[in-house]
Amino acid sequence: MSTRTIEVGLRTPTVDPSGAVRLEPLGVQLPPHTPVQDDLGGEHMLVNIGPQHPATHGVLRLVVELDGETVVRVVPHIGYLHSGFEKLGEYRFYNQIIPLTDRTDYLSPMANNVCLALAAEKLMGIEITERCTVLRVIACEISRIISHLVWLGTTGIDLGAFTPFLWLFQQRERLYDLQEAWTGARLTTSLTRVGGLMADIPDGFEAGLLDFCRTFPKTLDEVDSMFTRNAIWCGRTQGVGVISGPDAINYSLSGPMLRASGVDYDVRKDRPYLGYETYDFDVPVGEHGDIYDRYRVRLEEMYQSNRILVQALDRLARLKGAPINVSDPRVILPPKHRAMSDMEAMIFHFKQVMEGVKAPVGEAYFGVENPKGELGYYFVSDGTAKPVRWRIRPPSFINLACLPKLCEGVLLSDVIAINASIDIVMGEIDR
Amino acid sequence: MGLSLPVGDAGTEVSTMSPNWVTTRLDFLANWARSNSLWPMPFGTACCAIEFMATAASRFDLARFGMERMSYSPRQADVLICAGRLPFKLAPVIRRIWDQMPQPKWSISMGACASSGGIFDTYAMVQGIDTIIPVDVYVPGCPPRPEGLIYGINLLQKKIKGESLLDADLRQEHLVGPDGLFQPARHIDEVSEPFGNSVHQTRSS
Amino acid sequence: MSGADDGPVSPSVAGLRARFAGAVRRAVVSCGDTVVYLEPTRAHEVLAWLRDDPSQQFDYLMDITAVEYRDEERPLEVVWQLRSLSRRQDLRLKTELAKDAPLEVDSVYDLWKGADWLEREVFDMFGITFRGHPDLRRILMWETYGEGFPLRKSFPLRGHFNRAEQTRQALAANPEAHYSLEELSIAAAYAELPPEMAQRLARGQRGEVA
Amino acid sequence: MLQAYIPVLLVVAFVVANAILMLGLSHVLSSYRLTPTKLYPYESGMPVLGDARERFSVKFYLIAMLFIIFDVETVFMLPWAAAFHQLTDIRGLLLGEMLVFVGILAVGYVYIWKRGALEWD
Repeated sequence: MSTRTIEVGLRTPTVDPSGAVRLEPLGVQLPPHTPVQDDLGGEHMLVNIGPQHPATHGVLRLVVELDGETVVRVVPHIGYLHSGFEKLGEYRFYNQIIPLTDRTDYLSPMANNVCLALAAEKLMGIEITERCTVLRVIACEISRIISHLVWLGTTGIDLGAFTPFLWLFQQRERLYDLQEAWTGARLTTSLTRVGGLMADIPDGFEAGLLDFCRTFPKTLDEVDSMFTRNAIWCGRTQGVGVISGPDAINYSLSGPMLRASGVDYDVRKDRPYLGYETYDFDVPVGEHGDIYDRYRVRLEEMYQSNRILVQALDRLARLKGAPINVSDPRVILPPKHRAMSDMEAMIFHFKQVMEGVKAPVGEAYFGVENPKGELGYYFVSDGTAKPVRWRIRPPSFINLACLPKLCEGVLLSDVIAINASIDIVMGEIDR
Repeated sequence: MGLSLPVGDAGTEVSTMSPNWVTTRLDFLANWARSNSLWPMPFGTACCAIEFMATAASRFDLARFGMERMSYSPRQADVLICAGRLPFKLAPVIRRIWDQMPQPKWSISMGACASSGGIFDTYAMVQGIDTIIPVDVYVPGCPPRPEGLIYGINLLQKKIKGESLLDADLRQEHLVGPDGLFQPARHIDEVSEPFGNSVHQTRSS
Repeated sequence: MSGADDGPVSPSVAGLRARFAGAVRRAVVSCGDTVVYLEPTRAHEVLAWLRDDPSQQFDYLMDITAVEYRDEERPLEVVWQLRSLSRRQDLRLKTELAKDAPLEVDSVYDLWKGADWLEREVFDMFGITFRGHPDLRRILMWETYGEGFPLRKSFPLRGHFNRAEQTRQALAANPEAHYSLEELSIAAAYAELPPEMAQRLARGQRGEVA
Repeated sequence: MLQAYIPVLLVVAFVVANAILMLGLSHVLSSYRLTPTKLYPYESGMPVLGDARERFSVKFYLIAMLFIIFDVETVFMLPWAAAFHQLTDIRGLLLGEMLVFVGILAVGYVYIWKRGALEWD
């Protein structure tokens, strides 16, 4: 019989007019903790699956209340990687925020850069060039494949399958080579600029990507054969961590978590951006909303991303030599050789570097379909070159919030499987 | 990295504590065994942890340097690799894990954020984990390339090869002082001073 | 560089004005998105109607956040972003909270379960209390964080205290900083907690960082 | 007769010596620096709440006991199988003997199955 030792009346600190923090009793009384009355029952034990744990995919901390082996309740504690991104954003020009976005969701850096550029361009009303849209689609889909590869590899390790981790990371290294050839960095890419890209793709990039797209499905088929009809994998994942469609909408889930529960909602189809409506790809949707369906949805998404990449590549062939940056000199730095020789270009160069790109007064929200879900950047600007507020709508943060609901009454090892299936990245959760 | 005499290059000076032949041979044996079987405790927090995973995966294999076995509990760990930025909320965690690691233990601060707070000169970020725990090797980079990390690990192995068993204060436990700080307060403020680009970022408009 | 005010007003605004004449202060279009300003006291009622009314069906809560402008007189704003999956419509609703009055707004946790953590984060970063939230605690900073609310403009980028003081407070975090009141009460560790901490917790009050 | 046991004793002696040598050497060479935090239980880096010596549900003990009973049953089969292979003349008797033994335990197995000791939750 688990005893409730102190009666807890929840109060919350509020800031009263004089600025002192005082305690205000909350209207809501905590539901009394009903002690479990069974004679064979044991006392509940609090276990920390804490910040330093191999299975929490980062510094997430789960306080699990255990009755023997079954989980009574999971209380996630986050904030162990809170680095003050949004505060830092208010001290940066728009182009200086792009390196910050690599480090929020560090599994799909290029997709974050594209999202920020799109949000800033929506705020400033800038139209980007055709070739730039195709290159940004390629960047987003490469990031989606990389993120799903890391997810499938680490989730496989969590449930005991180590070999696919090595296969998938080998494919990921090939994509990292392409990413590094394009942006110079494996992980912190800072690919986009407001109004364009940092650089066009190097020659040999298209050949490398085409070669990757041709051989990648073969590895996926091998991993598919390892997992999909594997008795252990199905036993551990089917029917575990189920969330229904309406619940998923009520919990504001997004991305593979939402689609696995049967809700056919994908930002690329629902609110097309970057010309996604002209690409031919379909969106995988599950039915049961359990871990197995999330795996199937993410695996299928990798095939679809591969299809998009192939279509984008032959579009790129037609746009050979087209400009990637907007021609407006107040937004895009003039080329270096002209900046040194032409007086006007030097003035534009100087003004942009010293004062940054000014945004009109107003606010803009732009959501993109990131591998984890719908990532949205919300800029509020007061006419200066630094945003008043840079809000990140974090998909993993909102997806993780439903973990306590998924983990009621499951076994302890299922908590690890459910936590892995949500595909969380702590950099984006804690911002 | 097999059984070979230590190369007498400038890098490794044999510690002066062991004059006679017997202890140097024992030192050599112990250091050779320790440096080639370092069990890392991957304290992976952020992006550097992903690069650390890539280093441990098949392409840049860490197993070549004897670091095959990752130990996620401090009880069997030899080297604590802080891969990623360390917020203040995580400071007591790394401090407790470092205290719970048995001697002999070393630590690598992987990445610019762990070594100096990196681009995060904000209210929530520890400006360098050497204000919290003693650090042996700092690996620069954001994130350091796998080769960079492997070079840092090689440096640590070279440092271990230069140690001596008789040198007692190498294995001293530097605990948090009575004033609740690991380093003197003045030193922490000096080390955490904003430098370079951070200096101009006081105005937010 | 257009982008400030263009594009059509969302059809929901007409329905809102018809239904809640007093609650809707003004509607603005910024970069193609419609922004509706509401009365703080009646915000919850409008949001409930937007979610449940068959003509609106805003069943998907995108985001809850808050905005503070650089000039002090301008009030703080709490922002709700709604989306209707079936009607493919977006709507952004805002309320303005004067800085001198206590910053309080009704919680929408009863309408959308996803609002739980979003509101806790806005409380942690801005100090805005959400009445009716089941478990309003700090979510990103540790529980006994003593420096205030980080995203307020009055809060300096590197925090109020110097780095040594911040390190000392971080390292001195006792169990109270990392466990919620509920967990402390469940754990049989209550007997091991120091007596004065036990009384304080019984009153539901967290300890200040010494 | 004693001759036959020499190799066994040698192996036992070598094993014991090996264990003592390894533990002793590592005890001598290693440097012990015990601090209060180091003796504190490790729980993912967090201060521990409560302790592990909680009262567990009795079903874990039940399952452990049942496992031991049927495990010992299989242990008895091993020497029987070796003997069965060598004593070819009394094979019928040995087989009958083992069937009786397994039968008795099967009755026990059916009993606990019916009483529901194997249901887990």
